[in-house]
Amino acid sequence: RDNVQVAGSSTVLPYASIVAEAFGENFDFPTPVVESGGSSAGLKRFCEGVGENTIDIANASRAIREKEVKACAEAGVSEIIEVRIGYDGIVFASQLDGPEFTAFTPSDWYNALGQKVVVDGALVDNPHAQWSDFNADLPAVEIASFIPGTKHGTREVFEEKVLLQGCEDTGAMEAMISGGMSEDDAEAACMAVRTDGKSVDIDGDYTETLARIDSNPNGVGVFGLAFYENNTDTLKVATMSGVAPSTESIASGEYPVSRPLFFYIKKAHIGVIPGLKEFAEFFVSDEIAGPDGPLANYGLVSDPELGNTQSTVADEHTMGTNM
Amino acid sequence: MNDMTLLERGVQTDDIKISARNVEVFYGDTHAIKNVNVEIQDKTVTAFIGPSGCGKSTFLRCINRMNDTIDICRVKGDILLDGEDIYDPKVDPVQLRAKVGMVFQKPNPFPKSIYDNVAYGPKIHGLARNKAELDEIVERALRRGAIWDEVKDRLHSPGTGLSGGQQQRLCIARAVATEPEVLLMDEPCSALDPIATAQVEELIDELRQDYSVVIVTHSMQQAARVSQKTAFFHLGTLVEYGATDRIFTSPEDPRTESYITGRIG
Amino acid sequence: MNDMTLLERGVQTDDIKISARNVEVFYGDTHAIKNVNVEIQDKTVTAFIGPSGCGKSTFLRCINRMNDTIDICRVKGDILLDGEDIYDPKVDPVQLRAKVGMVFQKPNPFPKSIYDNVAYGPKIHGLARNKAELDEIVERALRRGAIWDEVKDRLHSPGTGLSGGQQQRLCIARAVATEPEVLLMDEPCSALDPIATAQVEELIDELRQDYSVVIVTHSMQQAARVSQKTAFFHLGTLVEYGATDRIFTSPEDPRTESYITGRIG
Amino acid sequence: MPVSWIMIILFALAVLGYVLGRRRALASAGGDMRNLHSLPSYYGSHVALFAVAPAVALLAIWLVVQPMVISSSVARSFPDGAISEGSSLSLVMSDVKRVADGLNVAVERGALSAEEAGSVSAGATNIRERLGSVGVALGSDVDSSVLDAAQKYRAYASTGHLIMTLAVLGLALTGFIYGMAQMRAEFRARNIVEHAVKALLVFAASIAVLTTVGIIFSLIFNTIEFFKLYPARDFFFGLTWAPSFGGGSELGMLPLLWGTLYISLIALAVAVPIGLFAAIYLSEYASPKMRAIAKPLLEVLAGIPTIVYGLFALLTVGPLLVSIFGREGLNWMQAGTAVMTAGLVMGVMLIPFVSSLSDDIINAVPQTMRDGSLGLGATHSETVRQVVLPAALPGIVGAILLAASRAIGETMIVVLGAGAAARLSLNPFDAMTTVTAKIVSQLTGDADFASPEALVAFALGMTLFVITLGLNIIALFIVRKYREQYE
Amino acid sequence: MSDATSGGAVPAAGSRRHGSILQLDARTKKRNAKEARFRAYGLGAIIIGLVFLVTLLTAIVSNGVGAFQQTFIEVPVYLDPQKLDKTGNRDAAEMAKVSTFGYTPLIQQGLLDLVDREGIDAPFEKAGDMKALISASAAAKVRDYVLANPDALGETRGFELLASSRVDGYLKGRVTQESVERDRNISAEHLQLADALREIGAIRKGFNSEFIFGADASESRAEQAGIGVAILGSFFMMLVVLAFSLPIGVAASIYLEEFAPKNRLTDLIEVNISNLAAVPSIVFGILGLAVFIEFAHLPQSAPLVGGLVLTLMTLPTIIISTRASLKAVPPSIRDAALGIGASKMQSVFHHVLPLAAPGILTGTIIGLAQALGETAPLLLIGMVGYIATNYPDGISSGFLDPNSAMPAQIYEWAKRADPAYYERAWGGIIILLVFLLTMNIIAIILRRRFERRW
Ligand SMILES: Nc1ncnc2c1ncn2[C@@H]1O[C@H](COP(=O)(O)OP(=O)(O)OP(=O)(O)O)[C@@H](O)[C@H]1O
Ligand SMILES: Nc1ncnc2c1ncn2[C@@H]1O[C@H](COP(=O)(O)OP(=O)(O)OP(=O)(O)O)[C@@H](O)[C@H]1O
Ligand SMILES: [Mg+2]
Ligand SMILES: [Mg+2]
Ligand SMILES: O=P([O-])([O-])[O-]
Repeated sequence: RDNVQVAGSSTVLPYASIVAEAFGENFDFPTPVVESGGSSAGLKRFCEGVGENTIDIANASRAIREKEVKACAEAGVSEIIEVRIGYDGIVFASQLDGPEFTAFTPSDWYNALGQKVVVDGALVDNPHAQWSDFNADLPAVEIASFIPGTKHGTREVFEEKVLLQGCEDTGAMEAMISGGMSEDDAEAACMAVRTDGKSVDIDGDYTETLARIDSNPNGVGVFGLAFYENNTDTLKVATMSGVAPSTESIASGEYPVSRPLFFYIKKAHIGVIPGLKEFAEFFVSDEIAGPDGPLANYGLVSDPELGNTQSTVADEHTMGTNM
Repeated sequence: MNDMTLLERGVQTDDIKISARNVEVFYGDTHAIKNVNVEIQDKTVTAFIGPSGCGKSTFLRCINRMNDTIDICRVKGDILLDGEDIYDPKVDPVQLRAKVGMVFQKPNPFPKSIYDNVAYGPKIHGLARNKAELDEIVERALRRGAIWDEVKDRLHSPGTGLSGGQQQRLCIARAVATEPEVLLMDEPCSALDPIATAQVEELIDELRQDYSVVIVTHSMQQAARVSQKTAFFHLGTLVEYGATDRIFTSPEDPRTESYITGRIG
Repeated sequence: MNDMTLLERGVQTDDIKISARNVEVFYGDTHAIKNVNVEIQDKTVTAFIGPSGCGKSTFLRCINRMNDTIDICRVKGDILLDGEDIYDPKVDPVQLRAKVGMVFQKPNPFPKSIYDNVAYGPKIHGLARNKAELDEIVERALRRGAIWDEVKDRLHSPGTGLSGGQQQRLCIARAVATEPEVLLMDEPCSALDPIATAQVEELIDELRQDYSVVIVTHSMQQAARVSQKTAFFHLGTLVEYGATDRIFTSPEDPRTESYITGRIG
Repeated sequence: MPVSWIMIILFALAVLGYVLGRRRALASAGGDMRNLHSLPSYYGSHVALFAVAPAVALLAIWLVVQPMVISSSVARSFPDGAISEGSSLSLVMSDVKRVADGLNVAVERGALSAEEAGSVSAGATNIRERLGSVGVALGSDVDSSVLDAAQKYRAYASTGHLIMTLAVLGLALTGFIYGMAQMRAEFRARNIVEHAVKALLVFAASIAVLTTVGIIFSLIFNTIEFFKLYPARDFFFGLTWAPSFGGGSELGMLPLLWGTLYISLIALAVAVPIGLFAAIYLSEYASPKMRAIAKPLLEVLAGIPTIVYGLFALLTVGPLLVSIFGREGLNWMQAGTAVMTAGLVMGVMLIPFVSSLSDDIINAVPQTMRDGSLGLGATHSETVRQVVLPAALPGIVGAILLAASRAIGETMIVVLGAGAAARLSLNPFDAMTTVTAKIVSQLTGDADFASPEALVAFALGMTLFVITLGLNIIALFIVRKYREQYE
Repeated sequence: MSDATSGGAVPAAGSRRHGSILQLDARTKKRNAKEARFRAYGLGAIIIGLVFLVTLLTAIVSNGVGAFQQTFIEVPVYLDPQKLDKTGNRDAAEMAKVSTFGYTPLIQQGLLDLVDREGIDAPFEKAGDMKALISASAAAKVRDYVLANPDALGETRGFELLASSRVDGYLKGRVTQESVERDRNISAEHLQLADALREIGAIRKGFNSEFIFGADASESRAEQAGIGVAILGSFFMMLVVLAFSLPIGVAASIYLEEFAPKNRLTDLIEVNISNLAAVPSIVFGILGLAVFIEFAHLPQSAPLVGGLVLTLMTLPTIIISTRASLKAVPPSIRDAALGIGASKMQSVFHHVLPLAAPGILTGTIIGLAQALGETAPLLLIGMVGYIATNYPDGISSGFLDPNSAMPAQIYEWAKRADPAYYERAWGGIIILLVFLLTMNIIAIILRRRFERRW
């Protein structure tokens, strides 16, 4: 096999494909193959073992888990290089000429989607039908939100950074704990989404969310920053706690909702699969992954610590060993 | 043809059930029936005889418009049933066929039980008001088809599991169950033994009391036994038509004579 | 049965082609053939007669194991062809059927051209070395089937577009084209006019010179005309078997007599 | 000799066998094929068959068995202490194999000479690098025990290969001679050849069975793994489906199963009547021209990618239904995505499954059946309903089952049309989802691949497999019961 | 026996009407009405089906025709030797070190110069401002040209480059002056400039052959993406599917229907096959990954593997339809053949199979259509993603080199963020359908040759 084989996250795919294309144009190596199929499926194949019939790089929109590392090692994939390429911003957007959804806080989302919310000091099953029911600044329209389904890593981020935060902010968390729940239970309860149809899980991709919003003027959806930036002519984005999402505000940490993106290299394949290392280095080079590179241009929030990442790749520094 | 003059006289008598005028039938380019004129009387048995492939079945199938189902078949000329043109666009072939029943040359029982085979016609025509009546009709038809004794214990086993002759009689029973006014029978006894043949002939005779029966047969004897009128076909033309006795005793056309005496095929 | 004693004598003569011993046939639970013993001689025409549904076809189909194709059909007893048990597991039914040809009761031409219908057998048995030879075989078979004149101009039109009698003759032609040693014919003339019948009977007579022919017929006359031996079946049993002359002139069993004289069916 | 060469030799032998066998058989019959038991080509095929079939079988078995035998014997000779901490024999063995293969590849590509390859030692050259340069990846550095084992492996393998080549070619020749020896006129070549053909047919039929076995095997381990992590009771009888990343997911399959059933039912309620009526019209009423056009056109419906149907459901059908059954209308429907939306659209997709197959089957019912009925004065529709359809029933049921199967297996339309909500509800205007949709989403999701949330996909697949098996058994019995055979 | 006469006791049931055949009696009228209704249902069913088809096709075509047009921009580029060949010795290896990033500014400068030269009034000063107009693919095109023709260095050459997807969208009406107001990638001034360039003929719309013959592109270059390589991927996959599923499917059906003893085992196989039809296609992907890639070590992302997986998936469809049509062949045909000494095998292959051919072909059409449009199993064997980048250079590499397939490509495009890809996805569907229709037409012609009623 003479081409680099990459698989994994569909969130990372756009970036990886931009890099692969440029790599193919500028190097004599064949263009790497970048498959999609999800972080989990990619890592699973990554951990199948070493050898030509396994992939070289797994893209992931989350960090590899402990159990997965173990499974990998059991199959002989013991040396893994972890590369963080940047961050994926998560934004809340609605139809361009729909109601004025311009500013949200985590509390708003919790009030809109939480299973149990605090109303007049008491914890009750979520009674809110319209956004204005709990926040007079929000439009008086039916709540119709399209959030990532439980298969998406984005959902986890949404739950932790928005719902849980909102739960704490609105005092629901406190009410739960004082109502006799353990902290863990309360956290879990905070992240539970109402099931009466006001919130729709999207198991597909952002295109689907966009289509849903297209056909429902009151809909608010959760998107990746890159997706939004390519569709500014149909979507308008809302601020979160007063911060507008942009690569800058996310990189600086002001905008709260984002998640890191990674890829994992099978060290055993370096030097074996032609172009593997070159590809990895090219990926994290300033030209590509830097704040002015094509990735950032496309919507990737470039990693402020890109330098470290570059040296990790250059040194083939594997996980679990010290620098 | 000179033998036709004999018939022309009968045209206006009201006991004419079917009259065919200048009928021509084509299968694609094959000219299967050539200018046939014939008048079939009511309450009579008419026999069609003639060598194999001369067009007997074809003509028979014209009478109840079964030829409609053959794509390449075209029929010209008029066929009148009780003075009404059956090829008139206003005529519903379904209603026609209910009146003009048919037993086919190759027995074709439905892949259903014997009972259902016979009950099918009465059911679609609504001849029975209830199950008991239907049972009665089925039994009567099977008896008339001379097959009741053989199948009465297996009415609910498939009709396709019968012997050749049994299938043929089943098809006869099926046809009479709907009480048609005219019954067309294409070699109804070809697979039957003499006794069964006799029973079917008896049936034909009985039917003649009320209805008109047309029967295709290869057996001169049978034609002579059951029919009052006989039509002899040859190479698609109706060569001679007349009272059975006369045809068999003093045929006018030399071809008829050769056929009857066994010289042409 | 006492009439069997007559046959026992013949067992050791070497002109016995087929001998059946204690044959029993069941369709599911129906006992269709009951303990039949019969010896069919070579170079003879044997006629099976008997009322419809008595098991003639069933027994005929046993002789070339066509019954194998009916799931629910079971055959017991032995049938020997040239002294060899045809139900022996070592026997290849295909080879058997190549030797023992069959014409079915219901004509069943292949939905192919007339030519292909006839040429099929010779082709699979490798009887022709080239196209010309094959053409010759086909023509000869069609001539023997007394249908050549009617179809020679349409050899390449479908066999299913023929009239009933033509189909039957086509099937006869198809069967003789493979030159079987034994030919089983299930009512081969049922749809034929007298002349065609005569031609087929001539064929049968011709075939008898070399082969053994078994023919099922409902026509006593035909049996008398063509066969040397006659077997009379009734309700699944072989009632009487012997020289045709004798059977028709002085039947031993009262049932045979009643059948021949037209009293039982 | 490489395997491809052996195959070429075998092929050549087969051709030769065919020609010679045919000739010899003809000769034994005095040149007249009428004296032969079978057609000459059967004799030729017989010889070809005997020359090739046993040899190929041996080759195949050998190729599968040899590596197993060799690796177990190499593994047995592996020093006990040589396996390092955190590794296992199987891992080391896979390295051994890779090193051995790598050395072979290196020789092939000229990176090493044959002698060099035979004498490399662990210390002298960096094997990992050199093998890497020819594209062979190793999980870790090569130590001497691995290298020794690899050399042993190579030695065994090359000996084995030599023996195999001889054995296979020998067998082929034996078969050839044996086949030729039988070329007598009375030899039943056709029977043998037909047996071989029948064996091929059996083999083809068994591929379907093997597929099933394969599916079960590729699902079963992960399914077991899942049930170790998640109680089976909760899975089978749980009424809630709520996976979550942090653990504590509820993975009851009943809502999914219900969704599957509901959507399939609606889809069939659309596809079966439309498809069947279309089939009847096409085969019984339509002019040949219309049939020639309409049938293939309808078949196009089966070929439109399901994503198009999904978008159609989402963008067209959903909003349309909402405008009728939604708040402004009957107020039964909350949003465009619902069981009804997906079911309707899926039904459209399934129309050709029912229509085209049924049309062929109906068309195959002999005309005499129709004649029989029409001759009794039945109308065309009575004929169709009471005579033709019953006769065609087994085939039609097959077509419907196929459509049902397709409905159960469909994802895209469900995802886009029915929503992703797992819900137990009777209202067809509620969003629901199906087992298949969830298999796909859990399998391609972000959950840790060793977690119950990901493994549940396998358990779902397995369960669905068993359930449809049950349904098929029932269908088989029903068809048996109503089967009608014409003639 | 006197069967024939003994039935006389029964009253002639339902005394027959002796009315005219020209006048329908009430019952016949009712039955005819039923008949008419039945017939209307049939016609209605077909019309419903066709209406859906037309709706879908209209949607597909109206969404997708745009993909067959593409905007090009003609730019004179000064190939600056200082930048492109720093050493100045025209050494190919040295020149190759200049990456596409080095070429981009030259192209942009070229366009800016053109704007100035033509005296177009535009508020742009920096070369970088031109970026929004030109596709990112332009640099690679120029670079390839230079590497192939080092002599061109130092000269100004005109290149016909792809316009960016936004400009393309503008010319096609997808993007408007208003809608770009919020677009970070392009501004309204750019669009005005595009209009001006169009006036002078530097920008023009043309037939997009690249779309039909080209390879996939990354997310940021919708204008460059083509489906050509994926067409080949699908083509090779379909070859595999056809080569395996038809013979195996027919052979299996023949065995089960004609030869297998009717016992529990065959029942099991039969049930088993219809059950396979209900297995979700992604499970076949799991199977394919385990068997073909992990066990048999076939290459990943290869059409061969995809074809094998789809074969397994299509088999049940073909087997079920083949068996149904074998069953429908009347037994008398088999009898006729057996009766003249054909073996069972011969009767099946010579007579039964040709009569069953229409049904077999229908099954094949439907099975292949399904296989051609299937994505889910390809996801697991690595054929979905950014894959089809090069044409395979031979038959064997066609089967073995990584490739995608049309539906996978379409699915990928439909997911991508750039709205330009949405149009391509629909365009891809048009091509997929054309491919499908070609395949069908062949099968349909064959099917018609076999069709006959007996
Ligand atoms: N396939 C079958 N399944 C069940 N019963 C059958 C089947 N074929 C024939 N039978 C029964 O077996 C008996 C003998 O049938 P057979 O066909 O041998 O009669 P036959 O003597 O040929 O009559 P015919 O002169 O009417 O053709 C009949 O009672 C018939 O109903
Ligand atoms: N479907 C058809 N297609 C083409 N030609 C046909 C068709 N049916 C019959 N024929 C031809 O029409 C002529 C008359 O056939 P028909 O069936 O009417 O003969 P018949 O008198 O009934 O003969 P038989 O006594 O043999 O049944 C024959 O030459 C026959 O070959
Ligand atoms: Mg006739
Ligand atoms: Mg019989
Ligand atoms: O494909 P994802 O793993 O990024 O959801």
